[in-house]
Amino acid sequence: MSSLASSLQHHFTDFKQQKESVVLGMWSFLIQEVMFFGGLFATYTVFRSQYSHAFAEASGLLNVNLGGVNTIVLICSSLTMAMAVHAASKGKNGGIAFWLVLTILFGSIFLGVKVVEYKEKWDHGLIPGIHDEGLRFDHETHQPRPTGFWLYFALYFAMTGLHAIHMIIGIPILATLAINGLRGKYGPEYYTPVEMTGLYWHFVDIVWIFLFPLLYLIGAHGAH
Amino acid sequence: MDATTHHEEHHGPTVKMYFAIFAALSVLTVATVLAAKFDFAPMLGVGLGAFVNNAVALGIACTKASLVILFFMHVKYESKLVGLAVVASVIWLAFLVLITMTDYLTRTSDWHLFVR
Amino acid sequence: MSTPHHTAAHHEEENYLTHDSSIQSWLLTKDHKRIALLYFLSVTLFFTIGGLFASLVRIELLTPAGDFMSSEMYNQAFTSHGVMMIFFFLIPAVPAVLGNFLMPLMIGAKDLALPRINLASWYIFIIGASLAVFAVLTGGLDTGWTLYPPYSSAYSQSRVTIAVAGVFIAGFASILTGVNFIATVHRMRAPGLTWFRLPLFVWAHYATSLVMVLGTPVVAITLFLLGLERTLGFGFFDPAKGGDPVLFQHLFWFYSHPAVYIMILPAMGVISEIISTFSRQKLFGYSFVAMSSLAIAILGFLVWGHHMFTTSQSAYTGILFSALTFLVAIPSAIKAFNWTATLYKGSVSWETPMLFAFGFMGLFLIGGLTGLFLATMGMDIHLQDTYFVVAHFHYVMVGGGVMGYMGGIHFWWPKITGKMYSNFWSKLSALLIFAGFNFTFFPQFVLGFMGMPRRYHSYPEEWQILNVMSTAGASILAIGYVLPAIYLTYSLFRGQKAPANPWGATGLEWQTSSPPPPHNFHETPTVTTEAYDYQSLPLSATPEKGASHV
Amino acid sequence: MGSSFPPLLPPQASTVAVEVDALYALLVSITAFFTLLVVGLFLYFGLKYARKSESERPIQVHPPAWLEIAWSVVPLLICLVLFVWGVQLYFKIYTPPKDAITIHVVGKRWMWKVQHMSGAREINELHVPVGVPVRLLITSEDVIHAVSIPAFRIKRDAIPGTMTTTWFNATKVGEYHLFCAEYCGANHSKMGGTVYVMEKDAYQRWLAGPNAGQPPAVQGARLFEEMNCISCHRNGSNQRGPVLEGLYGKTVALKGGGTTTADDAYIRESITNPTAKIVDGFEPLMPVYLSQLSEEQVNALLAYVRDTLGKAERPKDAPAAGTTPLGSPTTSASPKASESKGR
Repeated sequence: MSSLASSLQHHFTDFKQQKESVVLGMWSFLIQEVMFFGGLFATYTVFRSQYSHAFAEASGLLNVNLGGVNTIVLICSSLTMAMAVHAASKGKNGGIAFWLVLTILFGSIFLGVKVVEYKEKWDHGLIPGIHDEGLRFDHETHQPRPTGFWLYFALYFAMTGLHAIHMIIGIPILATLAINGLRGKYGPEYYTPVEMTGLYWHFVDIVWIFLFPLLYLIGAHGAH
Repeated sequence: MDATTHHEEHHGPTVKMYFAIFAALSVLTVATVLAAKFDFAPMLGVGLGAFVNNAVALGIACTKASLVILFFMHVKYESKLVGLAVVASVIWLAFLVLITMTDYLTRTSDWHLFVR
Repeated sequence: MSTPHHTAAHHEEENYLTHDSSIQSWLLTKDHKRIALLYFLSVTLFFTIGGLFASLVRIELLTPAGDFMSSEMYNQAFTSHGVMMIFFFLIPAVPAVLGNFLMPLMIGAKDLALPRINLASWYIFIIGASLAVFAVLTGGLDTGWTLYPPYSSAYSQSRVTIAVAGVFIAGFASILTGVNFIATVHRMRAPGLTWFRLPLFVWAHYATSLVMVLGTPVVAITLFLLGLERTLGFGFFDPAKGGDPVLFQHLFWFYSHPAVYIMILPAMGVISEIISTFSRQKLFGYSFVAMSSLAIAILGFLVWGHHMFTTSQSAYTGILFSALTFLVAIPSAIKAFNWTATLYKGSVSWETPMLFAFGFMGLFLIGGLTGLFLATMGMDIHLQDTYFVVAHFHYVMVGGGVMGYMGGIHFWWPKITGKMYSNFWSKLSALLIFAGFNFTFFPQFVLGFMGMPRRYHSYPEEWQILNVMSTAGASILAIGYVLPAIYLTYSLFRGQKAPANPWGATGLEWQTSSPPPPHNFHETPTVTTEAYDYQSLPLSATPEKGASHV
Repeated sequence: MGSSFPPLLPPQASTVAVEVDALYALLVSITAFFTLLVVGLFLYFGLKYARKSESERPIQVHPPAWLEIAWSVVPLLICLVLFVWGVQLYFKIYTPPKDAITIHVVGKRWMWKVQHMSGAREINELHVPVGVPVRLLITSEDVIHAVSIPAFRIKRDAIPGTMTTTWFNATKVGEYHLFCAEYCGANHSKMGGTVYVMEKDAYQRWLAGPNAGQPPAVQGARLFEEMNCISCHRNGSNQRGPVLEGLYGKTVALKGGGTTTADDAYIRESITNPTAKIVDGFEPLMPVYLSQLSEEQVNALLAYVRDTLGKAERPKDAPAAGTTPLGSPTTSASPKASESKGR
């Protein structure tokens, strides 16, 4: 319990003030994350409105099944994250570790699928900055790609890449929390780090919830 | 202290609820894929059809995001201030996207064509 | 208690400066006061670097021909001046130095809500700044601080990517400061300190934090996209790939216009404190001034397109931006009038900080009012990208922002260091800065209306006289800025000990000793009155005139 | 050029310059008035109520509500006037009259390349007639530049990939500065020269002088043949692109809904970036010529489509696709098929 008492920082009067301060700080940070991705969503909206056909055509080259599976995987990881926070709030340190390991697992599956998808794009020659020709001309028909096709893939890699970076940052934090959980560092009075990381992880999930329809589904009905 | 704990247990999130939210999110994911594969254009015309397709996709995404924010992220149980923070971020994002779009949707290069 | 008694009583007591003097106690400190000093030293360094580049620019412009240095060097000089001054001096100056030091003190807290985040913010700032300085010193940066593509993405031969990475990283330092202030103001206020009892400095910093948190990430992502464009040719701003260079300007100014308010709002907070203290009047229209800070912070986000009236931006959008820009004039006017009215029937003392506040009033008014020229669409076409714009933003950001910063440093110097500085030299410095500033930048308004474009290495001969005036003024300004470095440093060693409350001010920060103890207050204060309650200020709390000065 | 010493106003040499200067005078007066008012009051109060003793505790003044309202509303009203005047002037400066002559200006580091419709060309100089409205169509080959002529009080960015417009009606014969106002690199301050405002007959003589050349519309016609544009854009059995005769200024229905006006910027975009906007009823078949054409050649094609084809009669049997009003039914069959049937 002494480790618990030392987790109250000197400048707070009690745990309640500490928790409320940190929660508000975390939410302020998440607001900046919204605006950070917001710049990308604004760019997306501008070019999608200008080149809607090119975007639909390019989107048709994504693998909707993999994207859909990944969406479910990420929702699973959100659930396990929520369960980890729940376990922490009940003081179940073993539960924290269990659910966090599951979260890490789902997160890793997501990233693994992402690697497979990126590899597909590489094989099809659709990576901006590397495959200029593939983005300008269709391999088979040798017809020029419509304007905006390039920008779609630039946006696809910028958005999913930045999203993946957020997950890659999150996983080691989750691992640290799991170890700390096993060491009994948290209790029902103090589990703020688990809760804050949970907020971050759910936020990353929300970004994907928007990326999936905006990137994968806009060409779905055109292709069928 | 006892009173607060009791209060939280009474109104706080439960395991059952977490799994219910998870189920809802999964169902909505399937729904958005199916809705996207359905083309509204033949039914409603090209312009309106595309609009409906987009509106359905974004509507489902917003619903899913709201579920995550309210329940997984506990905003439903936090102070009003946190709710305000969420709303503010949405408003500011709207400032950025919508005002920028007013430019791209109304650009007109050559005014003299409009002088009568 | 009288002043000598006060200092004697606390003579033995350790303060935040003396309680531990090891190097790691400074570099790993979580004390907001020490972090403020770390920021103070850093921004002073970057101000000096930026100032040196400014003098290169002014020397080059003494003659119409570009004969002092090559045009490439000149372009690097004004770019480095802008990048250093804006991202590494003006944006952190008041919030990260004075705000960091004073926010917990003013609200009766022991520290900011997130002290580790606060220290992290300084390190992030230093990493970003080091990258930018590295870029500036090796190969330079020649894009202008606005970094417009396609020049910055495809044509510039200079170290754009590294400099952009530096600014990107430093942006997160600013975000973390904002996050910290928001959590602190909401959660750390002393008992009884309700929102409408807060000093206006706190209100101003709260509004600034909103801008930092909501705006900075947008420029971060914009610079990230610019980096992708430059290194991998992603094409967002490249018309050959369907992109639009004007989109960069939208995203850039979405932050960089509100960034002006990051520079000016905290300075306005400083001015509110100074004017109230040295008039012994509660600030006139307190709640109007507090709300006007929030109004400026919010409206400031809706006006960015006024930087783009001459681009291909839609005229309709231009109208919207013009209208919203004019609305910002209202809260600014409310502030200026209320500050002036505070002096009415007050007890006005013209100490050094008050002189800086006076300078702020004069310069900020001109800066703000010339903003009306640029908000007026038909007028802006002629003035856009000329020296009129240069003069306007220097009046706002230097005349307003830096004057406020200097005023704040002089106002709280006794609190920060526990030492009083020379009355004579500080007043001389205030006057030199005011005179030198006007001498430097007023001719630039005329040059701008004459049509002289900004960022010009050479210019037609008929404009030489005005440019010579400007450079002459700049040398006076430089003396004005060098003087404080001398007499403030001198005061550290030879200055008289400062009492807890040398100016007879009312804020909580004046109720603790100078310098404050490591945890600010021995007992958490309880607040029972509104801000600026001079009636209940004990007479003995104010020293007799002259007693506290060298 | 301005020789008064020290100069305070650039020469007033266009019709809008007078109006801009009037607005400027109003703005300067407002600035001077409020600066003097506030600074004067600050000093007056500061001296009148200067502290007399350290123990002085002035009576707290409570502001009347009407005062706060007054100093919010008065600036608002002033701003309203400035806003309306500014918008009105903005449209005036950026709306060329219909009878304006057209001059193409292309920015390239670090020069302004000017094409007159008679065929005369010049670099870093601009010769224009006095008393004639002149429309500048501005674009850039590399980075963003800005055409700035202070004596006319006009400025407009030259943006790669886009065409922008401004215009002026010069009122005084003389020589004036031409600048690049948007930072563009090493020789930014050297990018510019002189605007020569000439009497009309002198201008005509200058056009016919050593700078004369083939008119852009004629060059454009040749390019139109050489690049085989004609094979797709001619009304007939091989037609795969929209008919261009009489197109200029018309409303064009686009594939996927929406319309656009066939103005200079649209035609320019259709040449350089043909798949950006596809005319309803056509397929995106046109190759990208961007890398093969200089901006001046694009301008020549544009001049041909605008001035020669644009004024020509639209062929009676040309397909309706492309320029139909919104909402009218369009056939899904390719125009080529329907056309060959019609013949």
